Amino acid sequence: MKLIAGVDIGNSTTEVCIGEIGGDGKMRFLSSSSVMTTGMKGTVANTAGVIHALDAAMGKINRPVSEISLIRINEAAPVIGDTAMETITETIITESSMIGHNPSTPAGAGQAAGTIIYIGHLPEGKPGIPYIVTASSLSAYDEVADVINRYAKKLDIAGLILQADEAVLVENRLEHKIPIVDEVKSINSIPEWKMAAIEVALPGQSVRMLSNPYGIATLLKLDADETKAATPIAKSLIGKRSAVVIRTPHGNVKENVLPAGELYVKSDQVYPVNIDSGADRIMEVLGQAGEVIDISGQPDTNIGNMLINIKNGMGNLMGEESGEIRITDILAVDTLAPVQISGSLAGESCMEKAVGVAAMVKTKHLPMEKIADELKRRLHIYVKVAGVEAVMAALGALTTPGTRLPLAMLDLGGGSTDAAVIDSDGRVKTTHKAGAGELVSMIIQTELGLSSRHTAEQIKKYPLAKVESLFHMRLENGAMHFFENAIEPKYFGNVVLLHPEEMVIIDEDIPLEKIAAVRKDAKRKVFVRNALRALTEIAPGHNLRNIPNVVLVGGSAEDFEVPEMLMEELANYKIVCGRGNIRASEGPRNAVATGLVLSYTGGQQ
Amino acid sequence: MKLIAGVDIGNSTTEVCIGEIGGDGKMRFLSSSSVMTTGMKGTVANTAGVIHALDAAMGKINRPVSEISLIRINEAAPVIGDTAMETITETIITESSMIGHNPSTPAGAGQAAGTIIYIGHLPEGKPGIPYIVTASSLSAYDEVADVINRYAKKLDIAGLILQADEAVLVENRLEHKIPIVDEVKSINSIPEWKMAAIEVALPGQSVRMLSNPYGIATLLKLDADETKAATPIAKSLIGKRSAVVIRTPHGNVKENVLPAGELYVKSDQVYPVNIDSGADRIMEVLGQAGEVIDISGQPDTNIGNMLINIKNGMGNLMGEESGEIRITDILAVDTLAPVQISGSLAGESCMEKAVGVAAMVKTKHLPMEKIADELKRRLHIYVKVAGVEAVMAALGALTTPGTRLPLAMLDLGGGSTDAAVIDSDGRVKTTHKAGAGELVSMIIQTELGLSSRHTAEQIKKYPLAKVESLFHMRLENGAMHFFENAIEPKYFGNVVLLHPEEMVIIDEDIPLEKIAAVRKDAKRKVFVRNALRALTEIAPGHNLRNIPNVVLVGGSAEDFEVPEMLMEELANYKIVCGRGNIRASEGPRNAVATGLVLSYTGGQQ
Amino acid sequence: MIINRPSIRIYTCHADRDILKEICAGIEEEGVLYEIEERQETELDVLCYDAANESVLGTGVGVAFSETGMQMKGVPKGRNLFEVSNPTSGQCRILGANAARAVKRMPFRIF
Amino acid sequence: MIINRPSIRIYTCHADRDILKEICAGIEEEGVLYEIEERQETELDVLCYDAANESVLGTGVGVAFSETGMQMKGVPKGRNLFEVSNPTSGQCRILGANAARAVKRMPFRIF
Ligand SMILES: Nc1ncnc2c1ncn2[C@@H]1O[C@H](COP(=O)(O)OP(=O)(O)O)[C@@H](O)[C@H]1O
Ligand SMILES: Nc1ncnc2c1ncn2[C@@H]1O[C@H](COP(=O)(O)OP(=O)(O)O)[C@@H](O)[C@H]1O
Ligand SMILES: [Mg+2]
Ligand SMILES: [Mg+2]
Repeated sequence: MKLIAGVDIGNSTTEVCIGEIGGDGKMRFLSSSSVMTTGMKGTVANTAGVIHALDAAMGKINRPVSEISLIRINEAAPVIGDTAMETITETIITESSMIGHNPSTPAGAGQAAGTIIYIGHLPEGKPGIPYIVTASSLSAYDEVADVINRYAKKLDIAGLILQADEAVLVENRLEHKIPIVDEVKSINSIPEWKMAAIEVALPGQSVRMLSNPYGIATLLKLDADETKAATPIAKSLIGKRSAVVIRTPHGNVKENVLPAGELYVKSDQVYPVNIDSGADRIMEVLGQAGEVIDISGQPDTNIGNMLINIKNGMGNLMGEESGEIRITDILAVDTLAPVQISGSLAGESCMEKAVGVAAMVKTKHLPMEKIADELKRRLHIYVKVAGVEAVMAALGALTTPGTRLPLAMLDLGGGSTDAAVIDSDGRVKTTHKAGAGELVSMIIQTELGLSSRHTAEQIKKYPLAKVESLFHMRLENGAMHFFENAIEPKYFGNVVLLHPEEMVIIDEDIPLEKIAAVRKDAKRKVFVRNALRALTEIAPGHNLRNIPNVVLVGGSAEDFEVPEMLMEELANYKIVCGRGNIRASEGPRNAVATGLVLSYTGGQQ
Repeated sequence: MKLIAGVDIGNSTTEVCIGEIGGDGKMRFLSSSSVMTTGMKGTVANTAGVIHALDAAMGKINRPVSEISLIRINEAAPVIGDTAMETITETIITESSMIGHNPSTPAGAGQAAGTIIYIGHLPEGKPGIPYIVTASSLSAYDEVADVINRYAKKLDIAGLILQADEAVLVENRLEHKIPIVDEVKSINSIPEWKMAAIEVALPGQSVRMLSNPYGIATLLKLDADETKAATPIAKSLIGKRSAVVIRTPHGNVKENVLPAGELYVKSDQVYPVNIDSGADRIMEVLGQAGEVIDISGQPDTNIGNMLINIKNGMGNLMGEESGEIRITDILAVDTLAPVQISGSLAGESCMEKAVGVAAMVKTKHLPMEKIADELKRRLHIYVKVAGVEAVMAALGALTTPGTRLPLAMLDLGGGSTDAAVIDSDGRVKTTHKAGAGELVSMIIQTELGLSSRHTAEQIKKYPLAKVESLFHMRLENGAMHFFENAIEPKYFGNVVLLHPEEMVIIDEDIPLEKIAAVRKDAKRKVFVRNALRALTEIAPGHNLRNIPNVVLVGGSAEDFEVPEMLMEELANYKIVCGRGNIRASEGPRNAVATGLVLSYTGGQQ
Repeated sequence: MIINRPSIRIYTCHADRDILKEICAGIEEEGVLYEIEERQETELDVLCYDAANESVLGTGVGVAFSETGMQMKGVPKGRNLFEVSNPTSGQCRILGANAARAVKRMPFRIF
Repeated sequence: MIINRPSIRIYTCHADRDILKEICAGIEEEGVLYEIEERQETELDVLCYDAANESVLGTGVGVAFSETGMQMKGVPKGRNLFEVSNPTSGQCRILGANAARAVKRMPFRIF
């Protein structure tokens, strides 16, 4: 009767599996555990986490750690995933100024164009000229309405821009209805006597004229060149409830724009590809390049700076020169990032196409032997560096019911997506691809414009709901959930995440459907692409149809929707794919640790 | 002072524009109108519609039609768009039986596996064997609860399947909670004594075990082959609130499945492409083929039958032999279509990848002269077939403020997307691409599984809302709308379309967000792809960046979101793009009719 | 301290017992709570209207002898959303289910 | 025949006129209707509670002298959602806006 511990030290999680070898030589699994990894993976700082995990696993079966006869730890692959994201678009420069915003309560509906005049200057107004009047919050709503009513008898007042949130209050007191945009904080930067067009959409709709370059041209009588310059404005006003566009020719606004840059993939030769050409093209070039030696970027470009930052960062962490660090894989994904519009009056931004990149960094051999020595020293138990991580994961995956050889496992982690295939003769092929859970969180953060990565991480993990009253919320799938007592007012009307312990409010004002769509799309872009390229690389004959089973393991296989996305995609290749259920009980976790224990008996028999 | 009428006979709409030539030789526009086209485009049946439209336009300015001195009608291109859609996937055959459904009120939560036993046979049950009990609606809920409570003392009752909608009623009366699936109409087709697994998700969640092949394998103890056979079941259960999977090996179920088939694109040579390879690949091959002479499909396949149907249908309409009819363009789009699952107990279907195809049919020269003669005969006004449709449309488009030469116009119609570029010297290039508004409606209908095309057409045109109480509804963009009085109960809780005249209830139970997502996606797939390939074909040097302006005209340019989608896409090529505003007043309509009037003065000067 | 339990109110006046039982089953299956109260009032419209207005959930059911109705707060007295005399047991279930669906903001089932 | 106009109820007791005006402006800007009624009751909690329970929209405001509160139907008496004494005019606007936002099911603004 011998106790064997398998220990898997991952970037995020350290996992343990305890097995017992009976008199008959058969293995029985007794316990398992999972804790946060201490320190960077592959460094002696990991020992603390390992001991903690061993304690936890033995604690569950009420036996001391000292009863363990052998600890088997994983041989970590000397590759580390890192993630960074850069927009590829240039800052947008416009020849006009604009305000495009969603005040919750503008008033009136329709569009108007005219000369801007401050409310105090109305006495200087001339009949027959259409005016757009501006009023600061110093004027009370009833005064504003009074003045407009009075002057509307002599002058052609076409629209109104207010600083205060009082559009409805003013409109209710006007004799002739005009479109009114309110909550324009920077009202004082609106230039008097220039031409402006304003538009307020009907409730529930969005502007139609000002989100169309030719609509702006019609209202402001622009020529073709000016219309071209107004296109970024029109684009940024799509979906807005109300908008103002002011014609303010700037002359030659020039800005120093950093180009997106080229990527150089080095294998048998150097394959260049421009970031501008998009993620699909980048991944295509990468695929053509074959076995990659290193990937770098054009100096002084967005992508160049980004890859240098990754190499330097990794170099610092590993204590290696950044020259020694090589990037052997990247995953590029098309995404959207907010870009500032120069020419906007209230700091408006608009979403532009961008490319996000995760990189796989090749480092020197990781010193797992040092960790083994340190563990031995502290526990007085024999410790062996026993097997390559991905191979062990595949062995562990094979304990999932309904699987058989040949079998592929996909380890969906934080920084990388690893894959291994075991064929019927027990031969194993492995690969490591850049990009996994962290890139998903990064895309969610960027596309939703969230200030915190933590919120993005939570959005990734938990389903959404909208609190519709003090007594109920509507879950993401449409179901209603009732509260026993009235909920706190702070939740009322908000979108929340259903964290098992407490509901988390999403501070940003983004509709539930938008958040869900971005979340799903980010998962699909990262994991579906990576699953396909990892599996294609290791599949017999590089043909996916030669893989009958795929078992998903790792932290991101716990995701509530990723396994189903992969199952749907891989079903097209007649592959059986699903979240692993290691030893018919552990779910997708503990694959490597289980493999390490199993491979001991394998070695014995 | 001479009145000129421009008449545009389209597939759907007949439009008229009336212009007056003053003493100075300048053109002034007086009126316009738009009516439904009568009869098939290019046939003398069109005359009725033309006369109706002339009446309408002249009526607006209170002048008789007889005052018109000249009618100019369009030279219609001899191409007609037709749309058909075929799924490319095969029927799914499973080795197990399953029920996957969303009863609104199942009860309990969790999963269970056991042997199926009819409630009446519980006296025959043996201790120690887990059972899944079935009860028909003949047993009242209190009786069922009584019986289960009694037998649970001796037997291991793991789950319950009910025919009636009484899961909650039964569960509230059970001493030990078990998962209960209800509303299983075909309860009598559940085979007794077979193994079954059942799962009920927590409210707001969906099943996790039964939507995972390895989860089914774990519960039903399947081997690898059986697990493979269960994969389509797992896939069809994704997102379901509750599910039942029954292990009923069928032996060799065989069905006659029609293969998707190959497409043959004939230009300088014949380029074959398999439908299975998806829309992107098909469009790539089509792009490589260059000038297309004809497109056909492999006989006795889905695509072969579909193209023959299109040719026959067109032949009948045009009175030509189908042999003379050639297909000169197609648009393929990836979509999803419901596919029946053989082996399901309640007729469940699941969504499978499919390819939708629109085709452009080349016919003989259209007899527009005959229409002109007939008009002349009936109105005694001189009628001239005056100009190629797409060229006239481009001329008309040029009256949109903010445009200049070179200019491209995209006519987004029903069956086809037509494009024309006029360069600075007035030279014009045109093209006609298969696929437009009708294909969008067809995709919406298929992907949402709607019984009526009319509903799909309305979904395309009008924004959505959800009636949340008798007093308010929430609009698609999140805004609230209040009703003056309590609304009729039939609207309560339903998703509706905001048709300007009345709210239209969508009978199918589909969440608002799903409908909106399918709608937007369909529009993007058809119009963005077609805009890019049409413009690339006619752009100087086939380079999109050589086109500075694109003006959108035609019925589908009235769409409330298509113009903005195209603007966003084309902004990547620095193109100014927007809904046209013909003569600064007509919006995207009346381009061809306006061009016909304008080209008269052009010809004069 | 909750004063009003969030529940559907059912106001009855000499209600037929079977009818009442089936209506309650309809509500229960939908997972919503209800409270029954016998009233002095015999008029169905008043029973329904008062039940709706006195329910925290704004939804009420009235049963007078074998006449049944369902009403929601904000709708004028006499304009019950649904009304069935001598309902079958299936109709009772639907009436109950619809009262619950009013609370859950789900489309009503058809009788 | 509509008996209850769908509006927010404002129950007052010797309300400060400026405070009342600003609260009303807050509601009006959000596009919701209100009705003001002077009551014999002096206690703020009761004013708020009754206003909420008697409003078809389930939302009420109470103003007693220069004390203000907002309450919703279903919440126990004494547990007003918001309460401000001697509010500034900005606070009055927010209180009014929040009453309207309760009706529109929008997140509340912070005072
Ligand atoms: N419940 C969950 N849903 C989705 N993602 C999860 C969940 N739990 C962990 N993850 C993700 O898994 C990743 C870490 O995976 P893990 O296998 O622990 O990494 P490693 O193997 O590098 O230690 C992180 O990106 C984390 O966000
Ligand atoms: N308001 C609208 N929104 C979206 N599509 C529309 C709208 N009005 C018409 N359409 C679509 O326009 C198409 C017909 O366009 P039209 O230019 O009239 O065709 P044709 O030029 O062949 O006569 C149809 O598919 C119709 O559904
Ligand atoms: Mg406002
Ligand atoms: Mg039920």
